[in-house]
Amino acid sequence: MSTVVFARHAMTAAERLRDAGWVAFVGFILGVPLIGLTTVDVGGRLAVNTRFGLLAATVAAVFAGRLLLRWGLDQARERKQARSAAGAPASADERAQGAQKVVTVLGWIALGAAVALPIFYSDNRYVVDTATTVLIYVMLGWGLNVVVGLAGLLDLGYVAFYAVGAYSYALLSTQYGWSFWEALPVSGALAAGFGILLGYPILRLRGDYLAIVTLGFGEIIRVILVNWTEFSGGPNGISSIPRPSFFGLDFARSAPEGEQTFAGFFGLDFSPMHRLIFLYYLILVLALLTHAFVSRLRKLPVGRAWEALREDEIACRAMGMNTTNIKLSAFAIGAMLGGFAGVFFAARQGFISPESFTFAESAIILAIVVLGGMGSQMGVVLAATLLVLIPEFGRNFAEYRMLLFGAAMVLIMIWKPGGLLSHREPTVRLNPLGRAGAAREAAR
Amino acid sequence: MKKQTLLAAALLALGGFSGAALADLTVAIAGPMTGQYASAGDQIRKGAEMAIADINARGGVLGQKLKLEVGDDACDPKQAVSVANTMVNKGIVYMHGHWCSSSTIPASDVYADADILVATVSTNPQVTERGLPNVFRIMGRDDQQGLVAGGYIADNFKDRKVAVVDDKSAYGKGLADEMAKAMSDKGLKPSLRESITAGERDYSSLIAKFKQAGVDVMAFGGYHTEVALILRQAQAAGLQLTVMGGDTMTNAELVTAAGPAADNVLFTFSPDARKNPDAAPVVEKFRAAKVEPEGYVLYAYAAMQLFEQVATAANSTKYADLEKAMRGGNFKTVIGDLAFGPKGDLNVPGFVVYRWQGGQYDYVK
Amino acid sequence: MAYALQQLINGLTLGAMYGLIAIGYTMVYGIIGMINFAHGDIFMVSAFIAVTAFTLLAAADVTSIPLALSFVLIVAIFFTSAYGWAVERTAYRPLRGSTRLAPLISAIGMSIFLQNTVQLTQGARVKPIPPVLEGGLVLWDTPAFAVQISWSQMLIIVTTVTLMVAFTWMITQTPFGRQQRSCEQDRTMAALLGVNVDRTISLTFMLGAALAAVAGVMVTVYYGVVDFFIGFLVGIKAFTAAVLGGIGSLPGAMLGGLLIGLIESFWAAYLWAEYKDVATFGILCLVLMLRPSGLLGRPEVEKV
Amino acid sequence: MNAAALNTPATLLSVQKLTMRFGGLVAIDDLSLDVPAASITGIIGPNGAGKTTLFNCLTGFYKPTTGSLRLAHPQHGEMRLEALPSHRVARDAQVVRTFQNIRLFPKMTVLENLIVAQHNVLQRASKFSIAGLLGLPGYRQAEQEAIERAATWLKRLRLEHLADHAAGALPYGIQRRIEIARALCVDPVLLCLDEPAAGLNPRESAELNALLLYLCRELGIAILLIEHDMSVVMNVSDHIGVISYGRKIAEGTPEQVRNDPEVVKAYLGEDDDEDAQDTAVTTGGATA
Amino acid sequence: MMLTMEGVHAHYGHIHALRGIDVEVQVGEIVTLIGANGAGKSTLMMSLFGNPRASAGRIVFDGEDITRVHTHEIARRGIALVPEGRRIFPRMTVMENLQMGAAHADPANYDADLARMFAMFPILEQRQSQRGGTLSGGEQQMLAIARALMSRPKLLLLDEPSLGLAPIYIRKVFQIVRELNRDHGMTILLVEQNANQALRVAHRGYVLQHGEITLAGTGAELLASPEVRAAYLEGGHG
Repeated sequence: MSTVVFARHAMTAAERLRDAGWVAFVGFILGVPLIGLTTVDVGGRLAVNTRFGLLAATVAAVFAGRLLLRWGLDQARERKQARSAAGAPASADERAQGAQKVVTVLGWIALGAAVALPIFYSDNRYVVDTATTVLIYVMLGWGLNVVVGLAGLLDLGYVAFYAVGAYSYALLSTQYGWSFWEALPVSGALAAGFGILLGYPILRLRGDYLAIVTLGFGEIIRVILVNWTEFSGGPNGISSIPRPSFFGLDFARSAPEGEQTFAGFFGLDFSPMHRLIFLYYLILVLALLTHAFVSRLRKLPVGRAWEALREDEIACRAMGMNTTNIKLSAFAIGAMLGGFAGVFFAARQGFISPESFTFAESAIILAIVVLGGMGSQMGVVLAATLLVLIPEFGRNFAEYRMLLFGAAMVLIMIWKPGGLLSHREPTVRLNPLGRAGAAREAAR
Repeated sequence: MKKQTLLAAALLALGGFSGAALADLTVAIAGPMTGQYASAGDQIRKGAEMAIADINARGGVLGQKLKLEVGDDACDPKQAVSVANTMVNKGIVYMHGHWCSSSTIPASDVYADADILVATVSTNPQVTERGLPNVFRIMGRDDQQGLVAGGYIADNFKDRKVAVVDDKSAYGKGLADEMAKAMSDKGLKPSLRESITAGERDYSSLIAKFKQAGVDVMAFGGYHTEVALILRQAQAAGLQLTVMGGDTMTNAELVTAAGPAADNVLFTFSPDARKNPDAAPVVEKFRAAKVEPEGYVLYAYAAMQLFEQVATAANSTKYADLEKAMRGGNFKTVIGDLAFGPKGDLNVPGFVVYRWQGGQYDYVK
Repeated sequence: MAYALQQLINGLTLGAMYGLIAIGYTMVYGIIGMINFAHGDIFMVSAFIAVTAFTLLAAADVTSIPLALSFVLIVAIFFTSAYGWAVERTAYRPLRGSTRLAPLISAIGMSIFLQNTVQLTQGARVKPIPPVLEGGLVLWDTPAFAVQISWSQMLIIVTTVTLMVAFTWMITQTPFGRQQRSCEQDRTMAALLGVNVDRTISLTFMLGAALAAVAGVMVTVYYGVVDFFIGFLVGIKAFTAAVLGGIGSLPGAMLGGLLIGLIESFWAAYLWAEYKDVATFGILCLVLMLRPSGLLGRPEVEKV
Repeated sequence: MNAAALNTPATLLSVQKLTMRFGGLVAIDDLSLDVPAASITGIIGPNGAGKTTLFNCLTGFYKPTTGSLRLAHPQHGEMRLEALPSHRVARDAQVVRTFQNIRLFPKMTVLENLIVAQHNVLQRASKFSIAGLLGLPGYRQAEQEAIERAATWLKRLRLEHLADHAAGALPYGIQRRIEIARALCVDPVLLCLDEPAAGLNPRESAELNALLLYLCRELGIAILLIEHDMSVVMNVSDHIGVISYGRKIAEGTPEQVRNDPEVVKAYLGEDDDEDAQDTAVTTGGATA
Repeated sequence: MMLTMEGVHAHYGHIHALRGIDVEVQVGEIVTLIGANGAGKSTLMMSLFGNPRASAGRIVFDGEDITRVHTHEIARRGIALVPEGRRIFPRMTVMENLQMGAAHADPANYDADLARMFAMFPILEQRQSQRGGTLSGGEQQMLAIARALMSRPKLLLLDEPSLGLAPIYIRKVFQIVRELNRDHGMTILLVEQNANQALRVAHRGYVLQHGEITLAGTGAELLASPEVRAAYLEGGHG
């Protein structure tokens, strides 16, 4: 019995060239109408301009790029094979243990970095502000993770709840003078209410039918916000939304009569950074609370029920679970977290308009959940960081910014189809991790 | 372990943005360089780049060369705030932007915090109504514009039926509402009040509605793309439609897209900078560089001129001095003389009614 | 009455347009079971190709309309199919067999990518062409209102119906259609029966793109103006149409498209135009509540 | 459960004149059947005879066109199953089923599968998740009990060592056992098993027999069993109903059914030349 | 020699499912493969089609190495599979399912083959315009076999054909297997849980355990083997 181990044979030089040539040819075909030809306006009419030089350069770049890519991929595969040949592949348990450890370590590092960030960048608006944006998306991602990642209900209109939260706070504060802290729970509850409102009619729908209705719901909310001017300010949005205060202390240069400012109270020189850093820590605390809340829920009956629902709805019913309630609770809790994020968003921006709540926003949040690895809390953090930072890095590439963003989304998905962190940690174990291996051996 | 390095790299890179280059004097523009309204962003950039080149050729401002930063907000309020923060970090002293009112409003809060002077072309009243000391508008406001446009309609189309249409954008709806109000004040009630969705293609339904109601004048708040489509489709349906629009109609794409039907477009805009004799050399220069100085090109140019003159007048680039100089002065730019009122709006926002004619626009006689 | 008739014609044209794109959507959905969010952008690419082709023809002084139209159609179909093929090859094929959501996200990424590619290479400005098909028929001339149907409206309706019939025939009656359906129902089994699954999927994408190309040419002819942003909104509407009609069903996509066109048209004509999207989605919700798998979709018997 | 076993009425479930139509197709046609308490009732019949449809009607997944399904619940008295939605059939009437094509929660571990099955008990203990979120002792104790209960069943079915493995990755035969364990965690009065022996080899089938007998004889759980494997049905059933084309064609003890000519014709098949005696071995022969 | 597997290894995800399989099938033989759940029987069948692809070893079919050939190409060379769970295309009619089977056969044979199938399985003729998904399990099994035969395969693979079937259908299935081999000279590789009957129809058999062949022999030898009897033929005493 001979064991011949096949290594997928490395390509010969000729094969590589042929492969790259083929790809370059495809690039050429695709390039002709968009790169090789372009229409320009000459005095009110169009004329066709040719850019064959550019096309040739592009095709050459594609050719070279493909050669390089193939070579790189082959190298990577070889190294991987060498590694797996060297050591016996780890067992599922060991892998799970390893992955879990990495996630835990990663989590603590991320937390440390998050807490320390404003200390190191106390004079850098941009960093603190971008980090705040990341955290908003982390929160949104965690909220949507409940609906999509845990309960498996594809929601393309999540932005609606974000909008409900933001508008609730904006209206409550500008019209009725509510403070941030008063409005927060009410807005969250309102968003949850909308979640249930959306959840009811679509209980029977599955998969993509559910997706399109949620997408429609998001659009309906947006269209209403745009058109109902008396209520929402229409396309003008709502401006001059009050910022949250630090236990009643405003972050202003000077306080109105009889009140104190934050800087004044603590005897600091006024700096606009105080508010920014305060906002940052505020969202950090909100996010951590969300994290604690969602991770705890996941280990409770309701959380397990969500996951069971994702896995098999019919089996859930056969186990006596009321799937209606489970779905609605997922929608409500996801919506509530989205609503909280919305409140914070409105408080940070000081201005909201329907343009912030488009379908594109829903798509990004969904991308965060999926790229992160469905159901993975740390994955959401990672993906949110990436998806916020890539366009920001892209600012160095001016008009290529969004192009790179789109390409990155495709590439990450192809690289990690299951998401960045796809490991699922059980909510409960009978045999604690270290002993599992031994138990299995014993069973053999 | 790979993931940790990734995170570390991300944090480091974030830090990388913090280093502000202070060698030159940095000024900035911001607007939609990508996305649906990218063509406006393009105009702003071309105008500003030319202005910076000219100013630097003259020796810069107060002996310092100007350096231009370009921010892309894609007309998304959230990105606008992010751009604003980037700009603050880059140590800019002056901002021309943003373009969309919904971006300018939240971004100007950031600039106010960081003591940066802003000169914008956003026309929504809220831009200056919020009482921020650092925001100046070098263009008229929707309400002023609407007043002129609506007044013109009421005066000239008294016995015709008029529809007021907007595209649901902050700009478009604001303008359309003001036009409707001005018309009503002068005794001409709009026969129809409609909204369309920007980005759609089919307006045949709207046009049939016009025909049914006997409307042949449309007061429009929105962008030129939609007007071009509406005109084309109206013509195909045999409806001769006269359109009254706002400053966005200055875009020559209107003519390219609508063809001869564009001759039915009236719009309000500031007095044509290109007709300003002082601007003639600049206009020539743009045309020589194959850039038609339409729309916001000259505004961006003027915004940079404005900064040059303000800084010279203040003899300082400190915010407080700049703001003071801005409020006190009267500045000569390619778009005319600029002086600002207490809110930061132009004292003489003078809107004029234009008409497109054979691919050019000119004052209505 | 005349007004209603005119609105009916307008609605039908608009609906036919949605339907045409929705057919492509639904076909691609059928075979890989995923929403191809980039479909709208493929359509947009084809519209740009059409503009370039028309401009070239104008420069070459071609005046025969049938000749010009067929040339543009062929060019657009060729290049757009190539785009369809490339999109499938790069963004979807590597994700075959992974979770259902992964290709959805890469499709969204692809959509952003295509939009920005076109913006960068062709510019952000709108691209117009001079009217190609002018004039039409006056169907009913009342004193107040003349009901018209233009040649291009007729062209759109006729093309859509023809393509719908042709593609339905292809899918239900031909060996290729069978192979396609077999890939949709059980990819592994299809391969075990000798069907080249990859090739079938690629071909389906190309056919979907070809349909989008026809739609792109029609839009260019009818509206005369194209910009890089047109794919998004139309894509969403077409997707809605496909779901309303029952995803996977070609006649359903057509029906859904027509319904949405008519709803939009009549809602805007008699009620509040600004809320017509609310109406569209509201009716979609209503229909799905009553028929959870769309109007002509196969009812999903709960398999227990 | 033992208390329940003492004073159970003779008939636990009474199916009367049950008819189920799908459009024009009649899946079940005027079927009447009694399931005695604390016994094993087998249901056999050709493929497509309507056996699974009967289960679906019984467990609330289908609403029967006509007919009644009365359950004499030991605690709650008579319940009409045809009026209950599926989750209430399991939760309130405690009629629990397994599926022909295994329906586990594949990405969850075996233990989690068994704990999810105790959802209603735990959910009540968690007081709308609030007690759970706060980690109150009442909830913690309930959770501990749930884990112990799951562990007991796992031990009984010799699955303990697999408790923390994702259920979907385990071999078919083991998944079948997990599904039964999961159903048992719902605390059934009547357990409906849909082809539990499909895909099991003779040794595994024999283990299944032992388990079914234990559940019924020791714990007093009534079992309704759909099965094609004669070595299971004939060995454990107290009573067998034969269905063909939606109608009951025979009923009785295994012996009676096996020798019923109509059953032989429609289901068991005539012994033909080559494997006459072999079939006897595989079907009923192993009784000894 | 119809089929030779030499030292075939295959992985299914992270599971090392086949560990050096050596199997031979001669022309005109019925070979049976028995084994417990999860022993790798179905994986072995699918690995013949390159799904999963063998990570080591060689598969030779009809004199040609097919280890690296595409799945659909292998099917076209003359191996047909009746898969576990039957995998009828549920939304195609019976007729269309049969046409799918004949997709790559010579169209000239189509009518004759169809007639042959209808003669062998009269029920399919009655149900020809019904959708596959609406058939009963037994009927589906008949359809799956007919579909496989429509391509006129040189080698027929049957994966658990008796699974979930009523005894009457199980008889029918084994009867067909026997007939196909005896009357048409069809070479058949059969995987079965129902070891007793499977070994009885087989010329030769293999026992698969944990991805390895642990026993081989003629059907009668294996039936008589105490190991096989203990593990696969007799239930424990419960």
